[in-house]
Amino acid sequence: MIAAPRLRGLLLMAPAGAFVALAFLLPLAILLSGSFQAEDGQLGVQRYVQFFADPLNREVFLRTLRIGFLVTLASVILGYVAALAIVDLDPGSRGRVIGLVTLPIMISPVARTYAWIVLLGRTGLVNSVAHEFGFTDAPLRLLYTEPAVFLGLLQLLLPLIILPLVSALENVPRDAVPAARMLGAGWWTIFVRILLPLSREGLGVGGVLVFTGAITAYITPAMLGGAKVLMLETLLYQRVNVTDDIATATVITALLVAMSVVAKALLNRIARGRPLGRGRAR
Amino acid sequence: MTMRPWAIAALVAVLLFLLGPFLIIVGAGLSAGETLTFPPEGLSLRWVWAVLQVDTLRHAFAISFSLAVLSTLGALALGIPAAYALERLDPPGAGAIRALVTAPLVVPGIVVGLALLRYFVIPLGIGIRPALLMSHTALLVPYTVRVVAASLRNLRVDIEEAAILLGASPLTAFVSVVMPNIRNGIVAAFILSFITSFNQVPVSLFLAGPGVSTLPIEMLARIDFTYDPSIAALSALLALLSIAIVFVAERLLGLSRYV
Amino acid sequence: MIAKLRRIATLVFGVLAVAYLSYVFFHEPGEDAGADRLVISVFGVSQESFRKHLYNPFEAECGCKLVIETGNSSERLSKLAARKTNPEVDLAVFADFDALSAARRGLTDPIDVAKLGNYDRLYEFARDPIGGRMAVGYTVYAAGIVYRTDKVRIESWNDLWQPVLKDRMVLPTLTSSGGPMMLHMVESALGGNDPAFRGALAKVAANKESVVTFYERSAHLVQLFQQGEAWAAVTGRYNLPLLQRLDLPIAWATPQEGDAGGRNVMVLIRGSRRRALALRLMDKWLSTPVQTALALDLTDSPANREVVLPPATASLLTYGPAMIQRMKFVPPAQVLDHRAAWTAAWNETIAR
Amino acid sequence: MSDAFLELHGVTLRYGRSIAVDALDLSVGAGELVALLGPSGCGKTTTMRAVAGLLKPTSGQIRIGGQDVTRVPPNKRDVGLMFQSYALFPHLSVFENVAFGLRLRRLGEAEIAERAAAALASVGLAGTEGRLPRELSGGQQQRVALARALVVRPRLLLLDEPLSNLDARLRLEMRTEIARLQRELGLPMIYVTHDQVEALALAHRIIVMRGGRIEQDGAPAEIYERPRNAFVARFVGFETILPATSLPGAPRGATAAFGWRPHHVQVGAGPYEGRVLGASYLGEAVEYLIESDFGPIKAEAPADLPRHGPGDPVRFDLPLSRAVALEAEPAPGGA
Repeated sequence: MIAAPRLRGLLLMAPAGAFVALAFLLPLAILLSGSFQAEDGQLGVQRYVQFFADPLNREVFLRTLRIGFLVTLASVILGYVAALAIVDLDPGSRGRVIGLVTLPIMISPVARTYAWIVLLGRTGLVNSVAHEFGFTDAPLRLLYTEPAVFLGLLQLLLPLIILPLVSALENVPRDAVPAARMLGAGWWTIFVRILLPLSREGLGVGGVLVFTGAITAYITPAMLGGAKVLMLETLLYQRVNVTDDIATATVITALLVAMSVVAKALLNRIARGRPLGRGRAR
Repeated sequence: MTMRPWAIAALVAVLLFLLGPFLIIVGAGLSAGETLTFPPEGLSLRWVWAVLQVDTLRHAFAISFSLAVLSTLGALALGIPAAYALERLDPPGAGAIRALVTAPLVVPGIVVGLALLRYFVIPLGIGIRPALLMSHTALLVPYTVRVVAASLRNLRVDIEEAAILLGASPLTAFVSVVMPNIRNGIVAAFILSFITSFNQVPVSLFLAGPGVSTLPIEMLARIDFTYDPSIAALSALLALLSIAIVFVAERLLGLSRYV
Repeated sequence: MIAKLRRIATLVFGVLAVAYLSYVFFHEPGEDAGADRLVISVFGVSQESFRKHLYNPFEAECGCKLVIETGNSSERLSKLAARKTNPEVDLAVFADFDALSAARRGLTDPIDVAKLGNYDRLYEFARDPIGGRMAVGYTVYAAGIVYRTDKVRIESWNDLWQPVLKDRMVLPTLTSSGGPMMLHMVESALGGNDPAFRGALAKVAANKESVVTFYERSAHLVQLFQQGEAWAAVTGRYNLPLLQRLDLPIAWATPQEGDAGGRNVMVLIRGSRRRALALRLMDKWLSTPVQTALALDLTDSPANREVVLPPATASLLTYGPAMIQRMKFVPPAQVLDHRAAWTAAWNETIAR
Repeated sequence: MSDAFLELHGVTLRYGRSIAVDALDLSVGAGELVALLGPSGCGKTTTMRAVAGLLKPTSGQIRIGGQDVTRVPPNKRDVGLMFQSYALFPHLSVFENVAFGLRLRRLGEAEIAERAAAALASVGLAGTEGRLPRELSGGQQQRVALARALVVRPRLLLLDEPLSNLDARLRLEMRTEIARLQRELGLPMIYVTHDQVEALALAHRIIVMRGGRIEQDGAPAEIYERPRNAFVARFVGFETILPATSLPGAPRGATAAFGWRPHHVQVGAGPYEGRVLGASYLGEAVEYLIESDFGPIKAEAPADLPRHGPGDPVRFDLPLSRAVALEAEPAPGGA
């Protein structure tokens, strides 16, 4: 008898579930399962062995991990700096600043990345300014380098961690910081002992978004990295659409999905961390 | 407050980093010169005007815009009931379905496009337009489920029960009591989905075809063979459009609360 | 009452808006007029020029509607292969070796050249570029070196490796159509003629640190010059007009070893239901007036021998028997047969 | 029992393995106000929600007005419920909140206006029709909720801890109000609360629940004066409860324990000796916690008697004449 609403629930969920399963999960599963099937039809990890045997693939894989990690690290640091400053504002300007942080999310990534091409070119603004102030003798090559991809991704993804951090820090009890100050804690202690643990959930959520965003981004590495700074996504596109190599593509797919899932699990663990998350088991 | 001055400075720096490129795009798009540079060589609207004259871009805009609206509506139609079921009715297998409908968020767009093309669109002989619509819808369902579920979570359950005890059927209770109170969530889901679809590149990259191309893809293609400020002008226009949508929605929501 | 009316009005407006947007989205251009549609897949460059000199006149003549897909050659090939069973495209253009690949995969049909009135006006290289009458060339280009005359001098393919070009040189990536042509010329400049390009690949690998980037799309290059990233680059001559608009002292090198030759060709897609129309467009494209007009716009160098160009235009294009004689075409079969080996070597030693 | 308006027969609600309500039999007569009293988790709210139809019993039967409604969905039961949180519709004005149920009954606009206005007037809120719920005070919201529940003329009204979100003064006021309306309308009501004072003051009958079962069912005075067992006794203020076996000279038999209210315990003289653990001054009286051989004793003595401080030895008496005799408690049901 109790099952009646649950059954209704199942019915309401069925269309979305079925649609996503059919138009998303099933094709993906077929693609992924292909990565475990060698050319002769045998099951196994042969394709992975072949993939990692290629030094270019190894390098692209490591680069993707590296850039993903660095972008996440940088956005955590900048994210905390920005979020702490934002929650410190009065409510009115806080709303406006949050609006400004949200704004870039709304703007086409193509447009935003295009701006970096203008900025980072040898005659671009960065180089002109650097030269003007005498930091550099000759213009530096910034475009089509890893730092360019890093900058582009950081700018693209930073809002995704600022917003959850702000809402996490807003929920820190109002008296926690003054209370700690009264007990003689310095800013660093307050941050590490109070703010960090209390905002852990926001950190986890934002961290996942940034990391998966960084390793699965296509436009930014395509436009700012080019063929010399390939990441897994651009490599995959190249393999499929330029060399028509589905075998490699399936392996890259599996790697990307696995990396996303592992990152999510890891960061969720960080987020649940210690006492805080417990109460929210549901 | 010893921390204040440097905190503000840091915040300004972060905002500059986030928004600077946008300003540069606007600046470069308003350039009067022949080539893409910043600072611009004099200001004019000539490239804005020029880019509006390009047929392929206009057509791509129409496709992108209608695709975004239709797929968003589709995702809402699928996502709102699912979100409601997940939040309120504790259906069997809720965890699995929650994972299922949010899965598209974790999987890279390129992969989605490839998988859909190879193992869905081609085997089933689906045309380019329905394929684009279906893939965008599948991609947006998680956004709508997440956002709507979040706003349902913030809405008391008992007002629904109150409506039911006053004689409303579950459907009437949903339409007359739940919907009006999660309207902000639904509008947020709409805007988020619309913008996600409108800016979507990797999935569409595989699925677009002759006569059907989306605006960002056309832009990417055009960047490959133009170096004048027209794409910057277009980017600036699109950015302004996005801002306008958000702003208007905000305004309407804000106003309608008092009507 | 007013609230109810407003609700109804909103609903009606909403339904109409959705209906209109569905129409916009699902509507095929030209469908309602009952006109025939011809789907062609071409390069994205200079579409405005094609629209003016080819598409518009053709649509007026045939009373049909052209649907144009743009993209680069290899992407087009992958897409056509993916949609092999249910092709959307009737006529496509390719770099010659991609056309051969398409033919080998059974994506194309032979062309009945008897139906092409302009066929006899074509240069030899364009008549049967990949064999089996599977393609017809419509344009040609030299692949050579452009350089900043204020920064370097280039008289040989070997001049690419001079130290002054460190961090200033841009090369095509192997997967672009320019890649094999570049390797071909580097190989022959080194005095070798290994079809696997081992010498050339080693040479590029040894100098890879000097390379700004291996570009994939030709227009990318213009940006690189404009922003001062590039002082010299290997590219097709079709980029020369764009580059010369940059207000920079850029010149086309005349290396002693000559230039590589590249050609773009048209193919008929197998399974197309509009064969006659496709042949008509093909013939129109090859006609002297269209070829001349496209050449005068600096869009494509002519494959039609009867095109006559003023010297100012000719100097920017790949034009005339003398220039065409200088060029060395890489046999398309060689590209296909050795590409896997090139790619392996490239990935191992250069792309990293 | 035959004139019972609401009857529950063997109603059981299970969540997985735990039992929230265990084979409950209960009846409410026409015009009767019954309080379900118990600590949180005792099953009182679950019982009420089952009556409303918001929860379906795992087994058992619910009858309202002689009709079996066990399978009738909540929107067809014609049962009103006033929620602890009021559950007003935040997007609707006060008037529309009250008119909500009337509109669903497809009444004419004029009748809706008239009845809603009357309902609002009857709870003293005439003139607030155009306001939104959030613009009202807690007490006003409470009254709107009451008006909304009553305006559709339900056959039965359920009240879920209706006063728990109000301050002390408003609580008293609302209690009087609810009692008045109940009297005037003759409407059967079930009043769920954990506050014995509320239950005693309002109800015609109190049902004390624990662990999904009924501990005692009786008139307020009966519950207050003659609790059946230690659980009920503690609930109504017998704070010292000692097993019969530990008291010298106590009668045996059915009595398992004796209970005293604090002021029934004599402090300062008597046969027993203990030590004061704590003393709190309450104004007119002083409350002592005394450590003794029987266990802890709660006592209250008038403030004008000599006081004892913590640590002092003290004599006391537990007069059997004032004690209430308690039956053995059943083993806690369910979990």
